[in-house]
Amino acid sequence: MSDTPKKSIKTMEASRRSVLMGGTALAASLFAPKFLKAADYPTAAVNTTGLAVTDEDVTIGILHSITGTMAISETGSVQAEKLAIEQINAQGGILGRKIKYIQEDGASDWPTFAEKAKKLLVNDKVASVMGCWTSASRKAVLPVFEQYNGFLYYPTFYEGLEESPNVIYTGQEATQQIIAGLDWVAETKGAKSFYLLGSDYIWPRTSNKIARKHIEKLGLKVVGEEYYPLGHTQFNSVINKIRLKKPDVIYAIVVGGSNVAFYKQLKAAGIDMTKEKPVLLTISVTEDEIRGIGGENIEGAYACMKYFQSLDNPNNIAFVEEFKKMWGDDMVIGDVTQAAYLGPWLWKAAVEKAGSFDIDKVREASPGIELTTAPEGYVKVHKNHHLWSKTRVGHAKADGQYEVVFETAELVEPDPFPEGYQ
Amino acid sequence: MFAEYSMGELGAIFAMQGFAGLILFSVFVLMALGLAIIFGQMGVINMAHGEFMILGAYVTYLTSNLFATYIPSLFSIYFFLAMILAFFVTAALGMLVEWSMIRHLYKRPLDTLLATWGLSLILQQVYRSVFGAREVGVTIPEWMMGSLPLTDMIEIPINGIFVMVLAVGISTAVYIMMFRSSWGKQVRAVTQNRVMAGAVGINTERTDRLTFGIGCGVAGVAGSAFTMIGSTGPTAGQLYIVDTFLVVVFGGAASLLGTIASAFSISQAQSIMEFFLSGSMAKVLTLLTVVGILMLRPQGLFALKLRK
Amino acid sequence: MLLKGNRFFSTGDLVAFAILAVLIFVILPVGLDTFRLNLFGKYLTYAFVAIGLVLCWGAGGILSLGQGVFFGLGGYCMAMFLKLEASSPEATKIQSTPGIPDFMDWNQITQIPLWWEPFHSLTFSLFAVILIPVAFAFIIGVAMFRRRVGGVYFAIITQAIAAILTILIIGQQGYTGGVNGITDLRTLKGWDIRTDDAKVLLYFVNGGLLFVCLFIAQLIRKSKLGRILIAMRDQEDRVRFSGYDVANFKIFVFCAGAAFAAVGGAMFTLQVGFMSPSFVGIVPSIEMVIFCAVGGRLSIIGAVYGALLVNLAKTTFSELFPELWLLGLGAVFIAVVLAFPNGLAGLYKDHVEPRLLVIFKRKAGDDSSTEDFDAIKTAAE
Amino acid sequence: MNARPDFLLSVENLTVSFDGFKAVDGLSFYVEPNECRVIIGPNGAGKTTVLDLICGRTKATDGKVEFKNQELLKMREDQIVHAGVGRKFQTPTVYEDLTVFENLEISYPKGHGVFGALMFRRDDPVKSRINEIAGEVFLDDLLDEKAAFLSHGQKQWLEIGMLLIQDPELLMLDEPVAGMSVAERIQTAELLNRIIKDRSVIVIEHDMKFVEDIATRVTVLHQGKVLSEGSMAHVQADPKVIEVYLGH
Repeated sequence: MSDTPKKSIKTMEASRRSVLMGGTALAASLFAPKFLKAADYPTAAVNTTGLAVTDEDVTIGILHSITGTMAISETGSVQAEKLAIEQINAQGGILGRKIKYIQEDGASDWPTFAEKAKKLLVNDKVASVMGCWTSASRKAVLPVFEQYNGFLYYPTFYEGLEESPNVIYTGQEATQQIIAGLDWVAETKGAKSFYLLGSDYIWPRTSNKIARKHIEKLGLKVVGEEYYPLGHTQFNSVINKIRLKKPDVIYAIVVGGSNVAFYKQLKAAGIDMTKEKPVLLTISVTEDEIRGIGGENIEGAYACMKYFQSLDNPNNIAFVEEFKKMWGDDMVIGDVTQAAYLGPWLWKAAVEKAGSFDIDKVREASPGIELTTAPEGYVKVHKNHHLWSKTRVGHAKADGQYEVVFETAELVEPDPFPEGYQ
Repeated sequence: MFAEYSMGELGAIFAMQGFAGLILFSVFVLMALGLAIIFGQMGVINMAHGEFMILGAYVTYLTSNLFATYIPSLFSIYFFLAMILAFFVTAALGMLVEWSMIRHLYKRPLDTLLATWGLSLILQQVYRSVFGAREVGVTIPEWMMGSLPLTDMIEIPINGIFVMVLAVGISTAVYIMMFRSSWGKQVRAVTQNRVMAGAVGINTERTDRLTFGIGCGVAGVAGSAFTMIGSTGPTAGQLYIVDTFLVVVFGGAASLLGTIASAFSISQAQSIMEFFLSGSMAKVLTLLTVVGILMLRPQGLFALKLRK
Repeated sequence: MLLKGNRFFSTGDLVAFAILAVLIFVILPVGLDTFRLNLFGKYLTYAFVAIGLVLCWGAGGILSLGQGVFFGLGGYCMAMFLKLEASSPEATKIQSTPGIPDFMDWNQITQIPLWWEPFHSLTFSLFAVILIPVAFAFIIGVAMFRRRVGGVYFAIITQAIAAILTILIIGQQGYTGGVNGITDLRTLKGWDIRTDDAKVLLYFVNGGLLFVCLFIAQLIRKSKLGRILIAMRDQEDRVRFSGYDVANFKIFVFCAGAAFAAVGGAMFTLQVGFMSPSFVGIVPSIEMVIFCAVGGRLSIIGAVYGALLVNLAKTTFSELFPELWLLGLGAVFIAVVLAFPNGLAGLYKDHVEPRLLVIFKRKAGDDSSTEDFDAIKTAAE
Repeated sequence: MNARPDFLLSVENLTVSFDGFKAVDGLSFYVEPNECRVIIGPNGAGKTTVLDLICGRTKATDGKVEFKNQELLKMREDQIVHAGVGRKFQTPTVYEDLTVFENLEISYPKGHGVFGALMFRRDDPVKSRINEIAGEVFLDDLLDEKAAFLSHGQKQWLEIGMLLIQDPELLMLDEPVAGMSVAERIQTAELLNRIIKDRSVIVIEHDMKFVEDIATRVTVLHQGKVLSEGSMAHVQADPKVIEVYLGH
């Protein structure tokens, strides 16, 4: 197969197009560019393992689903990653080299992810990969990354229970998203009883498990726990059960199309979330999902995330502006999109700290990397390859945005294998 | 599990659960009616049925945007116009598909399955290119999203009532059309013996095309109605396909009454099991029961006994 | 004379088998790097399913939309063995219960469930790969064919079964790995299946098994049973009144299809390194039917090419035009159904085979009888 | 009334109803060994349904069908065939995708189990028997022809051949000469006369000339019931028969 050269041409075209679209007037002031010259970093020295690094550029991979059921969720991540790459290039790239990307479609199909990951690593020799969204796709590519020593930046909040030397997890693992939120709802809303609800797969189940343990630790009560198949669209029965149990909090981890059905039916059933009887707390609805659900249908719910588009800090204001400039004014940015945006920046910082593109050196340099320019604020890479980050609670408004009502004072330490929660 | 509740509460819950079952029943009827016409009457295995439904949903989405932009004063009633539009747009697409594809395949029913599967892939991609990969949020007029509090405990969702009324209305319309009109006679004549029907002067091509179009149109209306309770995205149609086919097959494919009876029994079974079991297991058990019964009674619930 | 053909292989069949053998065992391994070869190995695992579908659907008229179930069951049996081997206490010492598969540990299962235990044995697992799917197919077959469920009804019921099994596997994640499937499989009896050498070897094993299956399928087709299948497809009643118990034949061919699919599934697990419910459900099951349709539903060799080409197209399209490949794929299916109902094999039979046969005939020289020549003429007409 | 053992086939009180419509209603008749029974009657009289019931294609609502003292109503179609009942359909039913030879081979009474069929070998006795039967039904020149290419009459013969190769004790023929040319009709009559010699036959036929030629006894069906039974001359003289036939 000789499509690789074609691909690079196409990629360059794509980047040029994006440059025109996005404009080059990036937030130069914000990201204080320090122009490094490629000549100072000879290719032979910064790339000892035969990665796709030349004197002019360095190639990375973007691996998300553009087609299939997951395309809905993954589009935002691709956009954020492309934006970050644009911005880095506008600042002079990494070690004086422009970032080129090869984009592959995982097609919502896990072997395709594994296959494309292998193609990116073996054929294209990419220096790192931004990609994956679902746990299943990550699990499918993980052995490939470990076998061929690739480096993956994974953006999604997920169930934890994993710590691979070849992955940086830029989203939060489950405890980071759950515990502070539960503490908050118990404290400020006086919640005593919880109804746990989720789509039937590993992330909601693991998350609810952690939630249940924590709720019980707080001395509070779980009055129901229930899972529906992915794609389920009829929630009237569970809504009735919730009515019967009268919990103080509905803790919902419903995903995808089910989400839309759940909130619409909840509202139609007369459970007005703005009255907070019960309070609805979710960890699965970002601004992206609200576009499908409709802001009026989820108004009054609380979401526990690390990032909301409405965050009021200069980093974020600039980020939102640039994102909309590049992808259109009607774009919204959710938690995962922001986490995906961090990927290229974290990699840049690690490469520059290591002074090399070599995977082993980048890995070594990664723990302790800080990003003061992150839209979510300050983040830091933990030695377990997850990020220290704050937990925030947002209150959903009718316009589809969240109003941030709480954030943890300190960064929350990532703990993918939480003792006492398993 | 009910020990700690008062009789009043239990009564209210059972009433509401019964109502939930009725809503599910209506949803199944709406899903299945279009397919009952296309598959039950014409024998075409339309795997793109879900995509036709989603087309109806997208039409509703576009109409809602139009109203919101140009005539916001009438926004509260746009939904009715949207459903009518959804019917005609999907029916038109259905007739186009029948003309270009299906009419060549009447003698090969299993092949319609493959061809329409190809069609469903194409439609999904078209939706994705036109509307984006993300789900679109269809704004429903406020009055349709509320609920009617009957007592302190019992609240009846208005969109549920709406779906039920629609299901009854469309079933009646389809029934009258298929079994009480001369046109319906023609349809049945054509499906039972195409050559003979042609010989006695029925324009079989026109009848086929209209029948297919109406089946798709009904799917479009269903899709339009489902924007109230479900999601609208390029691949959302696939969620409906298994349930829909099972409802039609379980009813006895050729019988409209069977479709309704089957929608009723499946929805009640699922709704009851969902209440007592967890969601996933309820779904598995419902499907298993249906498959099990179909194995014992392959002709479905309602089937005519005929000399072979 | 080899080329003269015999009871089971006509000259045309032999030529087609030979071309396929050269393609799989010579051209692909020589022409492709390990990565691409592994991809083709994966495509070929679908060819097993497609061969089974030729027997069931093309010959027997039984369209199953649930072949993914058997593919998946075969694959899961293999994956369970490999996972147990990968979950040695040393390899899993960071878990709260070392020595059990990681997903069980995450689900607070502290002991390997009883029904997993036999999968410690490779012999058992290899038997299970075939027997469990076949037993399952047998149960479905007896229930359905004895009750004379056929045609569209059978298709839809098998589809529902695929849906049920998917929900079940995803829901029982403590025992099945849930939606992620059984991942991170490493070794087979200590032999690392992830290395390039292993992948090449597995490719050849896969190719070899494929030919075994092709051979069995050919025997079935060319025996009287094969002709009964065709007879059954066209005039089921007449077959009954010729004194055959039709249901038994349907059950047999459905089980055979399931066995082929299961072998494919097991080889898939070995070559791809994991198994997940996304190969069990409705979408993959229908895709498998499409491989068969594109290749030509009446030709077992065509089915192999169908699986190869559709998958190749899928990969290539999705690499070159990621946002448009569904359109192309959909159009191909419609075109095949409308314009080439006998698929690639039909095109080959009409246009290529007659010419090839003439060439081979010349080389075969005097040995060829006039009878064979007549056959060529008929085929050419 | 008990079934009498000296009959090859006894049908008693046979009834079937399709959603309340009784297509066959309390029908009884008996066929002796080596008898040629012709069933006649107007359209819709239930003639084909009677054959369907005997050979198991349609399930009876009530009644008894005993063949050599075996109850056929409880048996599957293939078991009935193995018991010795052969059935030819009204429209020629042959396997169009297979050759004449293969059509006959499938009907050859050996290798009828799944594994029997897998192991079946086309040995000399099989070949010679097929050739013999093909000769009998005038198809010996067309053995390698696909059945799809045969004329209508040839397909009828092929189907008769497929029955003959099973050598049934009771042969049931549904309008064997329908749709044939005059020449074919003469040949078929000759063929039938030959094959009914050493077995019992039930024939449905409209062609009275033909019926007169072959019938031992004639049963006239009307609205699912026996209207008259006896020799050809007897039923032709029966006023009830005349009324039914002429009254329409």
